[in-house]
Amino acid sequence: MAANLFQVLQTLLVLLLAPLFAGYLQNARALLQNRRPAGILQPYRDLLRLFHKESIIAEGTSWLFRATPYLLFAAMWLAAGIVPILATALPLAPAADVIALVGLFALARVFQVLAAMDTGTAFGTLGARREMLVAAMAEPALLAALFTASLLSHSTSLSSIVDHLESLRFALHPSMVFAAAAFFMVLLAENARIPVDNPATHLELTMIHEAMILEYSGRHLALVEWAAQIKLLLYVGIGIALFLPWGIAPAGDLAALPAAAFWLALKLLAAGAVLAVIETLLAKLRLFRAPEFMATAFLLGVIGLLSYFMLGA
Amino acid sequence: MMLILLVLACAFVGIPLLGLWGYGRPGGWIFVAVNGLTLLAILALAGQVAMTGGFTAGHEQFVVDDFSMLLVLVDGVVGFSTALFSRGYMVREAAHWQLSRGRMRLYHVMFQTFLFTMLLALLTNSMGILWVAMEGATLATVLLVSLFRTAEGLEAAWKYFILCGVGLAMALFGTILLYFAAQRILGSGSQALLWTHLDGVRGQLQPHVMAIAFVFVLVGYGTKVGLAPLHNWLPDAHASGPSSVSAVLSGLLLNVALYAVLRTKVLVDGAVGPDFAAHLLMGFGLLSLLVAAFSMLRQRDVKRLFAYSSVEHMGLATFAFGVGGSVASFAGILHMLSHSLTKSAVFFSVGQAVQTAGSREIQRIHGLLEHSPVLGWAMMLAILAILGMPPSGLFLSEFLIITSTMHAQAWATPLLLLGLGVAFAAIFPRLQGMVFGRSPWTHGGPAPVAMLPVFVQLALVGLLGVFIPVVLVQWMQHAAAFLS
Amino acid sequence: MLVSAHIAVWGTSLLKLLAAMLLLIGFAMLAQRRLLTLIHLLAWQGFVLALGTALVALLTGQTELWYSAALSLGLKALLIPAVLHRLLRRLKVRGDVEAVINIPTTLLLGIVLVIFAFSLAAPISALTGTITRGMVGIALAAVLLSFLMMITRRKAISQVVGFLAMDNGLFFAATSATLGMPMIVELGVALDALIGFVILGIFFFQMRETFDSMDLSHLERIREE
Amino acid sequence: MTAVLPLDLAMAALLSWLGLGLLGFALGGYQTLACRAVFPLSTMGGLLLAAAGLWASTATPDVLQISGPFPVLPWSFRLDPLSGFFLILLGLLAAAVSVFATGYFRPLPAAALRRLFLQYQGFLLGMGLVLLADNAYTFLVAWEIMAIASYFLVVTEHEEEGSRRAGFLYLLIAHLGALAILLGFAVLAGVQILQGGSFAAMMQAQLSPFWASAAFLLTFFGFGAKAGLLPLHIWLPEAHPAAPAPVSALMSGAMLQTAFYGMLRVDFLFLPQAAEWWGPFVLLVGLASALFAVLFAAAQTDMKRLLAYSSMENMGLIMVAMGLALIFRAHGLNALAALALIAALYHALNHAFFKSLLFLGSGSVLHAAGTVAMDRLGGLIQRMPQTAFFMLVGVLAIAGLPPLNGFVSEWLLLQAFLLAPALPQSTLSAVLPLAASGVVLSAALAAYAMVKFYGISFLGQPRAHLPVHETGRWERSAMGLLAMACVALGLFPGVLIGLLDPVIREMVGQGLGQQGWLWLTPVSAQRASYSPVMFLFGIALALGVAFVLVWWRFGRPLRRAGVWACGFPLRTARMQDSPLGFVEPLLRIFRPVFQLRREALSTAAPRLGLQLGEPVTAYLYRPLAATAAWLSAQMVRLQQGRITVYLLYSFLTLLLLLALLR
Repeated sequence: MAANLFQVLQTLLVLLLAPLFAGYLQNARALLQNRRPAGILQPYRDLLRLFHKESIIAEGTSWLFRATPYLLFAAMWLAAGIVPILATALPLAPAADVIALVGLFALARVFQVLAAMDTGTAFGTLGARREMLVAAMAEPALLAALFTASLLSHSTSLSSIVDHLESLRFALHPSMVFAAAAFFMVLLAENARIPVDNPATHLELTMIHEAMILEYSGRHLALVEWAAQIKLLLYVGIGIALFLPWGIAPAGDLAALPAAAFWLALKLLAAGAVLAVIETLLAKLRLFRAPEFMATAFLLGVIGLLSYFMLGA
Repeated sequence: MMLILLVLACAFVGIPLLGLWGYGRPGGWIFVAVNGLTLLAILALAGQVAMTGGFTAGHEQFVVDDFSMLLVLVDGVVGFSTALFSRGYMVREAAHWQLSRGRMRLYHVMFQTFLFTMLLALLTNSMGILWVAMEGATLATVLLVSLFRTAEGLEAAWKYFILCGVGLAMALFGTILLYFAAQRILGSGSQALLWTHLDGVRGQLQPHVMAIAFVFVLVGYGTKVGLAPLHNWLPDAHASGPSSVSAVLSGLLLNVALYAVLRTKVLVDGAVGPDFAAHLLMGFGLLSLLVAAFSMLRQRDVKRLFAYSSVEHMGLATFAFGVGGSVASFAGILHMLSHSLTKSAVFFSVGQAVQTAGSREIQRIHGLLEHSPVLGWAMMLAILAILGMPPSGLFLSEFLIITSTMHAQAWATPLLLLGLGVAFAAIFPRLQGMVFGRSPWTHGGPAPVAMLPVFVQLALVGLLGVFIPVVLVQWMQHAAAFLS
Repeated sequence: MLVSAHIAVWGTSLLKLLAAMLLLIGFAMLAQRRLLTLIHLLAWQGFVLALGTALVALLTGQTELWYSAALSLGLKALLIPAVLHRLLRRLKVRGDVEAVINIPTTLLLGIVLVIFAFSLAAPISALTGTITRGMVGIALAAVLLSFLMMITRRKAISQVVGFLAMDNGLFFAATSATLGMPMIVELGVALDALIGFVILGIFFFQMRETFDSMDLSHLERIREE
Repeated sequence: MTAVLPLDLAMAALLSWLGLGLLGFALGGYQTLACRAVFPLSTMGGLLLAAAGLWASTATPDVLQISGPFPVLPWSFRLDPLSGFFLILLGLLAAAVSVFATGYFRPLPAAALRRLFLQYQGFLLGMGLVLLADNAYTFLVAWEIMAIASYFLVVTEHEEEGSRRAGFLYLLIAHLGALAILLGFAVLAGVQILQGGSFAAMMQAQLSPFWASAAFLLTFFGFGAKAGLLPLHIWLPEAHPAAPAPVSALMSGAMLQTAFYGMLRVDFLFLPQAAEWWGPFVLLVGLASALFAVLFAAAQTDMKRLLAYSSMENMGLIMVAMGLALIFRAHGLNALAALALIAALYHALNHAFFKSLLFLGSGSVLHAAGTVAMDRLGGLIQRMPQTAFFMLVGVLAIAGLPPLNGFVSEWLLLQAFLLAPALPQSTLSAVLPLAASGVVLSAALAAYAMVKFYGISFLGQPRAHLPVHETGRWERSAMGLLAMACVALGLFPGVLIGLLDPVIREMVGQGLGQQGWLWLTPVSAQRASYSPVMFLFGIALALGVAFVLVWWRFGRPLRRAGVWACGFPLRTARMQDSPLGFVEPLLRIFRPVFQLRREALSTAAPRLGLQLGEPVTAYLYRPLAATAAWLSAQMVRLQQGRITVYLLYSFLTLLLLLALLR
C-alpha cells in the first residue's frame, strides 16, 4: 500500500519538479553569466502561457504530428514512474529495466523525429537527421556506461543496482568514475545541451532539438517542452541513482522519506550547478565535432568496462 | 543367345537400306525405323540379361555383361531419339546448305555405320574387334563432321581424322602389347584377345608389359574420350558438324571410348595392382575438368561451349573411376549414363536454337523463351540438368563423386569444387542470355513434337536422380564391383 | 611344320637385319626433304615389312601370316605408295617438305627416342623367345620416329606418310613381336587402313577445291581467342 | 500407419502446396479465379504446416522414409521440435504472404501467372522440405529446389539485364554454397555419407579436431552464403529487390532463416565438441555483417534495397546471438547458451514477421505509386493511410523499440551479453561487452535507417506527382495480420519462450523454465525484468490521462495554417532532405566504407548525384573474376589451331607417361 503511495508520490513529484529544475538551471546560468535571472518559476509561467494559447496545425501534416506531443509526454511520465529518484523498488519499477528505459527514450525520440519529418520542411528533416545521428552515436556510449554499473551489481534493474551500490558504500570504483564521465557527456547530448546543442538558439546551422519542434505551438509545444524538462530531470535522476545512490529511500519506508527528499534536493542542486558551470564554460561544438564528442564518451565507457574486468571493480 | 546378333543385325541392315534409299523423306523415316527396331531388340536383350545375367554368343566372339548392357541401353535410346530428331532437323539443314541427295544419303549411311560400330564395340568380346570398331566409328564420323564442306568443317574433320587416327594407332599398339602379354598364358590364336579369357587370367599377365600397354591404350582411347591435353579435336569436331552428329559424338562415342579404357583398366589392375591405373585416371580426369571449365569461361560459340562441357563431364567420370571403390565407380557409371542422355538433349535444343538464330554465336541467340516457350524451356531444363541441378541424375552422381572423393582423396576436393564452380559460372550466364530477353524473330519456332526427344530424355535423367529402377541399380552395382 | 635349326638361326639374324632396315628407313624418312623420295621410302618400308612377315611365317609356320604378308605387300608396298604418287602428280604438289625444326635436330631427337624405346622395351625382350627378341623395342622405336615425323612436317601429305609409316611400325610389331595377331583382327585393321586411305583421297580433293593447296597452314584457322 | 503424426500433417501440407502449384498452372488462364482459389488455399496449407510444427514441439520426433534413387539412399524426413519451430515460422509467413499474393498477382498476364504459380508453390515446397530433410541427399535436393524456384522468381522480369544479373549472382553463390555444404556433410558423415548421410549418423560422428573444424567451416560457409553474411552477401541486395514483393518477403523472412536452421542443425547439433574459436568467429562475422549492412541500409535510396540490406543486418544479429551461444556452450554454461539461443530464435521469428510486413508494404507502394525509388516518394501517409499505419508498426518493430517484438529479442540478446562475466576466460569476457555495444550501435543505426525509410517515403510532401491510391483489401488484411503478429510477439514474450522451451532443450539439454505471461525474467527477478504489457498499459494510461486533462482544461479548437519554418516564405518538396541527404552525416563519417563517387545524373538538367560503391565487390570479387579470366586466357592458348602442336601434346603426354614407367 505504502509502496503504491510512493509510486504516485514520485510520479507526481518528478512531473512537477521538472520545470523547477529547469528554472533553477536557467537562473544559475544567468547568474554565472552575470545576467539578471528571470526567476526560478519562469518555466511554469511559460508552460501555462503556452497551454492557454491557441495551437496551430501545420498544413499537410498527418495525425502523427498531432499525436506526438501527447506520446512524448506520456513516455516521459511513465519513465518518471520507473526511475528510482525518490525511492527504489517502486511497484512499477520491474516493468522496465535500464535497457527498457533507454528503449523508452528511443521510442519517444523516434516519434519526435517522425513528427518533424511529417512537417515536410527543410528544418524538420534537418533536425531529424541531426537528432538521429546524435542518438545513434550516443546510445552505445550510454549502454557502455550502464553496463559498467550493471556488471558491477549483476543486474540491469535500476532498483537493484541502487540497492547493491548502496550496500557497498563509499567503496571507490575506478570503473564507475569513467562510467560517470561517459554518462554525463551522453546526458549533455541527449538533452540537447551545450556543447552538442543549444537550447536557446534558432539558427539553422546549430539547432537540433529546436529545429524539430519549430512547427509546434500552443498546448502541443507546451507538452513537448515539459516532456523535455522531465527528460532532463530523469537523466539527472538516473545519474544520481547510478553514481551517488546514497540516501534513496526503499519504497514503503515512510520514515526514510524526509531524509531521501533532503538528499535528493541536495544532489539536484549540486547537479544543476555543475550543469550550469559546464554550459557557461564550454562553447557549442560544430555539428561535425559532435560525433567525436560521442566517440570520446564511448571511449570512456569502454575504459570503464575494461577497468571493471581488469581491476575487478 | 541370338539376341546379341539380332541387335547387331538390326543396326547393320540399316546401312545397305539407307545406302539405297537414304535421301529425302523416306531416308529419314527408314533411319527412324531402323533405330526403333534396334531399340526394341536392345530392350529384349536387356530383358534377357535382367533374367539370366550376362552371357557370350557366337563362339564367344560376342559378350554382354551388366556394364556393357547399361551402355548398350543408352546407345539404343540416344540412337533412336537422335534419329527422331535428325529427321525434321536435317530437312531444314539440307534446305539451308543445299545438300544434294547424294550428300543426304552419305549422311544417313555414315550415321548408321557409326551407330553400328558403337554397338559392335560394346558387344564384341575381342579387344581387337573393339579397336576395329572404334576406328570404324572414327572413319564414319569424319565425313559427317565435314558434311557441309565448309572450310571450317574440312579443317575440323582433318584434325579429327589425324588426331584420332594417331590416337587409335597408339591404342592398337597397346592392344598388340596386350596380346603379346596374353600369348604367354593363353597361347597364340584368337582366344588370346577375348575379354572373357583375359579377365580369367588377368592376375598372371606380365606386369611391365601390361603397364606399357595401358599407357598406350589410355593415350589412344583417351584421345577419343577427350581427356586433356588430348582433347583438342573435340570442340572443333562438335562445332562444325550437324547438331545431331554432335549429340551422338558427345552422347555415345566418348562413352564407348571410356568403356574401352575401363575394360583395359580391369586387366591392368589385375596384373599391376590397382594404384597404377587409378592415379593416371585421376590425374587425367582432374586435368580435363579444370582445362575444360576454364576454356568455357571465354567461349563465344554455343556448340563449342557444350563440347567443352562434355570434356568436363568425361573428366569427372574418369576421375570417379580413378578414385575407385564401389561407390565412386557406381557414381562414374551413373555419370556416364546421365551425361549421354542429358548432353544429347542439350545438343538437340542447341541445334534448334542455332537453326532459329542462323548462327552459333551466343551473342546472336536470345529471347528463346519468348520466341518459342517449348524450345526455351527445353534448353533451360536441359542445361540446368547438365549443370547438375536436382533432380537430374548428374546431381546424384556428382553428389556421390564429391562425397566419396572427400573421404578417399580429400586433397582433390578443392580442385573439383573449383572446376564445377567455374563451369557453372561459365555456362549459366550464357544460358540466361540465350533463353531470356526479347526475341528478335517473327517466324514460328520448332513444333513441340520436335522437342519431344529432349523432354523424354530429360524425364529419364530425372528418373535417374529420383528413383533408379532396381534392375539398373543391380547392373550398376555389379559393374562397379568388377571395375574396382 | 618344323624347320631345321640352322635355317632358324639364319632366319632369325635375317629378321634382325630387316628390323634394322625398317628403323633405318624410318630415320631416312625423318631426314628426307623431298616428298617424292619420301613416298618411295614409304614403299620400301612396306616391302621390308612384307618380307619380315613372310620370314616370320616361314620360321613359325603359321599359315595365316602368309596372308598378312601378302596383304602388306599389296597394300603397303604397292597400292598405297602408287596412289600417293598419282595423287602427288594429280594435285601438282611440288617442292620440298619444309620442316618445323631443322633436320639435324630432328635426327638427334630421333636417336634419343630410339634409345628411350630400347630401354623401355629391354625388360620385355628379356622374356620373349629367340626369334622375336628385341622386336618390340624396334617396333616401338619405329612408331615413335614416325610420330616425330608427323610433328615436324608442315604438308598434309607428309603427315599422311608419317601416319602410314606409323601403321607399318604397328604391323611390324603385330607380326614379328607377337607372331601375328588373330586373322580377323588383321583383316579388320587392313580394312580400316584401306577405308582410311580412301577417305584421305576424298579429303585431298576437297582440300584442293577449297584451298587449292596442300599446305597445313590453311588448316589452322579454328582456334580460341 | 496407425495414427496421424505431426510429420504426416506437415507432409500433407507440403503436398497440398505442390498440388496447388499444378492447379494454378492449370487454372492460370482465368487470373481472378486462379488467384482467389489457389492463394487462399495455400494460406490454409501454411496454417496446417504451422499447426504441424506446433504439435511437433510437444510430440516425440518421428521419421518417414520413402525409397529413393537406390535402396541404400532413401528419401528420409524427420520432424523434431527444432524443425517444428521453423515450420511454424514458414507456415505462418506463407499464410500471410499468400493472402497478400491473392490480390497482388491478379493483374499478371495469364502466361506469367501460370509459371508464377508453379515457382511460388515450388519455392514454398522446397523450403518446407529443407526443414524436414533427414539425410544429406534429401537436404541438398530440397536446398537446390528452393534455390532454383527462388531463382526463377527473381528473374520474373527477365527482360531487364539487371534482374538477370541478380539471378545469376544469386544462383552462382547459392550453388557454391550448396557444394560447400555437401563437402561439410561428407566430412561429418564419413563412410556413412555413401548411404546418403543420414543425420542420425552425423549426430554420432566422432571427428578429430581438425576435421571437426573443417566441417564447421565448410558448412558455415555454405549456409553463410545463403544467409548473406559479410563477404558472401553481394547477391542479397540485388536479388531481393528484383523479385516481386511477396517473394522478397518470403526470401527475407523464411529463406534466410532456412540458412540459420541449417547452422543450428549442423554447426550446433552435429558438432557438439566445438572448438574454442568457433563462437568468437561466428560472433565476429555476425557483428561485422550487421554493422556493414546497417550502414549500407541507411545509405540506400530504393525502399526494397534498403530492406534487403537490413535483412542482412538482422541475420548478422542472429549470428551474433548464435556465436554467443556457441561460446557459452564451449565453456559448459548451457543455461546461458539457452538464453542466447532463445534470443536468436526469437529474433529469427520477429524478423520473419516485420521484414515481410515491410516488404509487402513496399510492394503495395510499388503498385500504388509505380515506384519504390524514395527520391520520388513522400507523403504517402495521406493517400494510403492504412498501409502507412501498418508500415509504422513494422518500422517501430524493426527499429527495436518497446513494446514491440524487435525490442524483446534485442533485450534478451543484451541480457545474454551481460552474463559474459560468468565465462572462465577473462579476455573473452572482457571483450564481449564491447561486442554488446557494437550490437547497440547497429541497432541505433538501424533505427536511423528505418526512420529514414518511413519518414522519407511516407511523411512530408510528395517529391514527385504520382497517382497514388490505397492498396486492395487482400493486401491490407495481410499486412494487418503481420502487424498484429508483431504486436502480439512484442507483448507476450513469455508465451513464445515457453513454446521455445522444447527446442532449447533439444539444443542444449536444458531450458529457461516457464515464464509468466506478464513478466519476462530470463534469469531472476532482481537480475532483470521487463513487462511489455505493463509498459504499454503505463504509456496508454499516461497518454489518456494527459490527453483528457489537457482537453478538459485547455481544449480549444485547432487551426490549420501554413507551416512557419522560421518564417521562410517558400516551401517546396525539393527543400526536404533527399534520401541520400538524410544520411549525409553518416556518409561523411564513414566515407571510406561507402566508396562515394560524384557523377552528373543527367546532362539535360545538370545536377550532381552520389553513387555508392560496394567495397566487397571492388576489393574481393572483381579481383577474383579478373584472376579467373586471366587463367582462362591462359587455358585457351592450348587450343591454338595448329595440328602439329596438338600432335605434340599427345606425343609429349605419351613420352611423359612412358618415362614415368621407367
